[in-house]
Amino acid sequence: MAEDRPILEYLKERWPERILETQDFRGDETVVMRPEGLREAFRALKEDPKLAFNFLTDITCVDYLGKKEPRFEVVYHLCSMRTGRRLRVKVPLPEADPSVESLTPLWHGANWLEREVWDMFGIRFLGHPDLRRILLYEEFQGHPLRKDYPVNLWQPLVPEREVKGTFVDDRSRNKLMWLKQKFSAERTEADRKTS
Amino acid sequence: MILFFILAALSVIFSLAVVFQRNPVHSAMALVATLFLVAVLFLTLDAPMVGFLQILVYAGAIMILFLFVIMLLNPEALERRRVFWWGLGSTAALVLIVEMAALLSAIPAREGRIAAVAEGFGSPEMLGRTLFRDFVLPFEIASVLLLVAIVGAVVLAKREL
Amino acid sequence: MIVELGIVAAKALLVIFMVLNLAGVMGWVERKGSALIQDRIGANRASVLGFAGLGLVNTLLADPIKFLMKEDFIPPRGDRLLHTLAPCLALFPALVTFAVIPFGDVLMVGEREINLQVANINVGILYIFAMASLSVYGIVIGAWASNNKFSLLGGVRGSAQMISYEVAMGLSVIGVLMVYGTLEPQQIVRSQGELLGGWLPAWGILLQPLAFVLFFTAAVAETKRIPFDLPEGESEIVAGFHTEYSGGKFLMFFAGEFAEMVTSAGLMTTLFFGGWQVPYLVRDGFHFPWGTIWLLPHLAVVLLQVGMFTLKVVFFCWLFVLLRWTLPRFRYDQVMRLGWKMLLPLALLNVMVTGVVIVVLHNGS
Amino acid sequence: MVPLHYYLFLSAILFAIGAAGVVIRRNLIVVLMSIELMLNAVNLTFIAFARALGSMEGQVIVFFVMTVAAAEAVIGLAIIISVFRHRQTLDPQEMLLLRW
Amino acid sequence: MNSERTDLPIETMDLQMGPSHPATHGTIKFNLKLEGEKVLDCDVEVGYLHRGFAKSCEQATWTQVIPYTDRLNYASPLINNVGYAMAVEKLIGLEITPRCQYIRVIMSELSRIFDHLTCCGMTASELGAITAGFYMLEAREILMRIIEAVCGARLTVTYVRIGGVKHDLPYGFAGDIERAFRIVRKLLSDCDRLLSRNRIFLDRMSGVGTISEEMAIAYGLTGPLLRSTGVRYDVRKAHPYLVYDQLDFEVPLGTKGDNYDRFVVRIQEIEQSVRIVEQALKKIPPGPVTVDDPRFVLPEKERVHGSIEGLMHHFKIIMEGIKVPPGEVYFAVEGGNGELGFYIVSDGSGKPYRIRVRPPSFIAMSAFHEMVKGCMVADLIPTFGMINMIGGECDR
Repeated sequence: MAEDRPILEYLKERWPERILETQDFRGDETVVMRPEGLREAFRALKEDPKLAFNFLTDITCVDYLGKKEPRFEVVYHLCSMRTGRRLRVKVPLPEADPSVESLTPLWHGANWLEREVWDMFGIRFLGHPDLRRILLYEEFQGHPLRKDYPVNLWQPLVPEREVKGTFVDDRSRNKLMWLKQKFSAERTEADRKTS
Repeated sequence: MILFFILAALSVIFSLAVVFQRNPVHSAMALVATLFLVAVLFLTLDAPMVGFLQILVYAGAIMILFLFVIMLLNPEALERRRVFWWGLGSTAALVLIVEMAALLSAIPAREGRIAAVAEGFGSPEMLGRTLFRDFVLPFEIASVLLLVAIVGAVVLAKREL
Repeated sequence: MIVELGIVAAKALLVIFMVLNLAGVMGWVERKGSALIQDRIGANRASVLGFAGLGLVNTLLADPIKFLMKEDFIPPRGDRLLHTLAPCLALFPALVTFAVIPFGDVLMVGEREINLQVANINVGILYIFAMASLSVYGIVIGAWASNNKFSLLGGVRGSAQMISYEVAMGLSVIGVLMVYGTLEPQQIVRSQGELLGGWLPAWGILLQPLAFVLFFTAAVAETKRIPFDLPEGESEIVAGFHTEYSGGKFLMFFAGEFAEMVTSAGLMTTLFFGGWQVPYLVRDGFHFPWGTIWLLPHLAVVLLQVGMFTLKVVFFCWLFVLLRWTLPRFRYDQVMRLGWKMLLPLALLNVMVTGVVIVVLHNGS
Repeated sequence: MVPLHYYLFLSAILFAIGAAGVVIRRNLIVVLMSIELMLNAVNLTFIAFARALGSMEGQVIVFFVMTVAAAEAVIGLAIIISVFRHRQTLDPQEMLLLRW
Repeated sequence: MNSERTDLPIETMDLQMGPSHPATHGTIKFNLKLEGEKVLDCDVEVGYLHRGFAKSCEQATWTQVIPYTDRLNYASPLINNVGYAMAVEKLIGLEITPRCQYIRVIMSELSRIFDHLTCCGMTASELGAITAGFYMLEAREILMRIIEAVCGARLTVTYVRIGGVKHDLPYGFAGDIERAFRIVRKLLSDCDRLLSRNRIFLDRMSGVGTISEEMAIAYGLTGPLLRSTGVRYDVRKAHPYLVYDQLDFEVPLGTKGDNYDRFVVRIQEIEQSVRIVEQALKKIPPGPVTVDDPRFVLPEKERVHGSIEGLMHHFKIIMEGIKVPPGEVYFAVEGGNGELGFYIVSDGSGKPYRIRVRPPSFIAMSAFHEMVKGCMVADLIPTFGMINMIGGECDR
């Protein structure tokens, strides 16, 4: 561990105003950074030959509701292919405006990871090319991994979307929808008659 | 004789379908049927070689090409009918038919009778002999024509060479 | 006249019966064969009294019944007429092609000579190719009428593939036709009964080995079986042209494929493996090259010949099955490259070399 | 035996239908198919005459007609594809580029 | 030909492959833009198998999470178990016994063989070489029986515990493994003869789904996908855990980064895994398989049934969960498809505060459109197959 220490020291010296805190727990080195100018900081982490954290392992987020202020912490895991060293970067974000610069211009892989964080926590990534939900469907309400999201909350079902593109004719629908419409029409007809 | 009338009637029906079906795929299938029937007519006329070639070349290759293009382009299946052209076309066709009928009815029935032909008429040997003895030059020209067609089609249809 | 018609009808019925049954048997063989190859048990529910071997009989019945009991589904935006027509178009050529394939020599009943071939056409080979060229329609129309993009892709693949390989197939056969100098299948088979150098049967495979390789490849491609099953390509385009087919119509596609397999096996036998010829067997019995003569009654000779033909056909069908369970599938562009850049030039070369050899031999003698 | 002029009459009907198709239809592919139909009608005449006169020349001519038809179909379809790519239509009325 | 012809409108076709499609084992959907058969663009839609793994874990105790991890990559459940348990142990600071370390290595490597066999076999059978696929499945079946003998289950093993494993290896395990490997090797050589020099298979695989070294790193690919491009990155070598640093094995590398390289890398990794298991079986020391620490490990069954202290001990661990000190760690193991990382946050209670899995196949799928652009429709299949997307892990 002793020879690892200089990285944290070096970072602290380099950006005294940017780094809020450094931690070293069980051999995991962690840097807590301000969200401002994050992309530039990561660019330096990636391209500085001394650091060379060229591999973005993971992006995720933790919701410290009622435990910490600010509430969200976006967590980046970096790894250096050259030195084999890992680094964790944490970026605290306030509840009011949880947005942070996107890293997609630096690493292509950040694209989906950031989409997932948006999907699960509602963190906005500024400058992301295509910030859509990824694991959940578009009609889903809320962001499920936030701590204030109840486990057993009912969600609107996935609506029947018109199938486009599989059939030759764009006007065509699949047979299931066609049958359902037919049956529902018949049922309303029957209901009307009975009532 | 009965066979001829059945074939003739069917081929007329299918050829009408070619023209009047609004869906090009239906038209193409009707044309395939017509070509097939005409090939059978060739067989009744002692031309088996040409008949099977007709199926092979027309039905087997050319029409598939048509279907292929229809499927590739998938153009709007329906088209508006144009009354003027429709009238003109059918009038012209009717006039043509009547004219031909008038001409043909002038031929005495006796002369129209078909005589028996020699043994081996329409066989591959005889066809080959005629083709490669008397028609060598046209045959070669036809092959050049096919080559030109291949090259032309490739140049036209390929987006970039 | 009536007797003649009756004989022709009987022969036609016999051939259709045999082809369809053989196709059904092939369906069973394919399952059991694949199981054998892959260390599995295979179709084990259709056994009779616990004998899996008898399951063959059962499968022949169970398969069609199963298919016919299923819902016949027509895509709501598809073309009803063509959707129904397509399976018929797929099955029909496979069945009628067998009409000109001779399955035996002549059978003498009293004074009457019965040619063991449904139709003796003097341009028989041309007839075969004419009919084979029609089998594309089943695929193309089925694909188009299903109104499904996966089907459409399958149809486009299928039509391109079948037309390409038809060309190679036709050209590879020309060498054989040049050697035997006829377009009549029965005549070709008779010529293969001659002996080369007094002991070697003049089978097509010996005279035209390259043509056989090309023909075999093209025939596999024409039957749309692995490695050429791109029109179906079940993992890529679901089931290709018959994605939207079920029930009886699917059965027709299914049977059509197997019937096509049987037909191409018959064709290969006829052209390259001496058809119904048994080596050294002539009309009155065996005449071995070392001088032994073993006379047989006429009926035994005919039965031997028909049996030999069936055996050869079954062998080639088994070869198809073996191939299917060994090789992976080609890709569309690879199939096209193989057809146009490998098979076609080789077939042309074969025709040229054969021509030169024939001219040299003629001038020499 | 069927008399010759029956065949000729059938051929005339087919030809007329094909000609009508060329005039009536607005789909270039169908127009091309109608032309094939006309060529076929002519083929039928040739074959019928060849049979009637007992000479092979008629059948040989049909050969050449088939060759020409194949070449014509190939080129025609290639042109159609390339036109469709440019204009997204198959209506000959809308192809005004070469009109004076 | 010349420039004015290039601006012709291209007829494209939109095709939706999936979510129910024969090749998309593990439900997924590709929205394709095709020109003829050529793929111009591919938008991947995942999430059809999303079960809320992270949210469920937050409701469960630390031990109850282990069965959930089985269902992540269900082709190699033991590696997931090991990864999770070791992440928790790292957070606690628990040192497990040597025998347990060897057992975990052996079981992880068996799982890796299992995973690679699944991947290669399914890819082969989707390319039409169904027989080769079945041979691999048969080899898989043999390994499955061994895993069943050890864990009592075939797929949902739940074998690893925090602080050890459920129980020791069964009697005669070494002999079983030896016999099984003999059959597996024979089946693999059969597959090798069926596939490796098969021209059709080579043509289908090589030069397809290529990704460059830079792009692979930019997308964060790991595992065989990254190694096929020639990058020597294997978590077992780069960040050694368990006893991997005491075992002799190599990291197979590819050169071109295409599907064939991936296939070869996976097949060679199977051989290396076999080597590792054989070495580990030779070196495995005797001793207990769980740490002797009553805070984290359940008491013996005799004590539970025989004494009130044992029963209370059992009750406390089961009902409240083990107490993990507050903190956060990231721990990664080399999963079947790449770096399988667990980032866990504890607040000191009996339940995890946050568990995040770094899913290798999710990240691989994000690079999928890069691999298939310009390929043909048929090329999607081997590319997707060699990624070995497992829905449970990708969608969690």
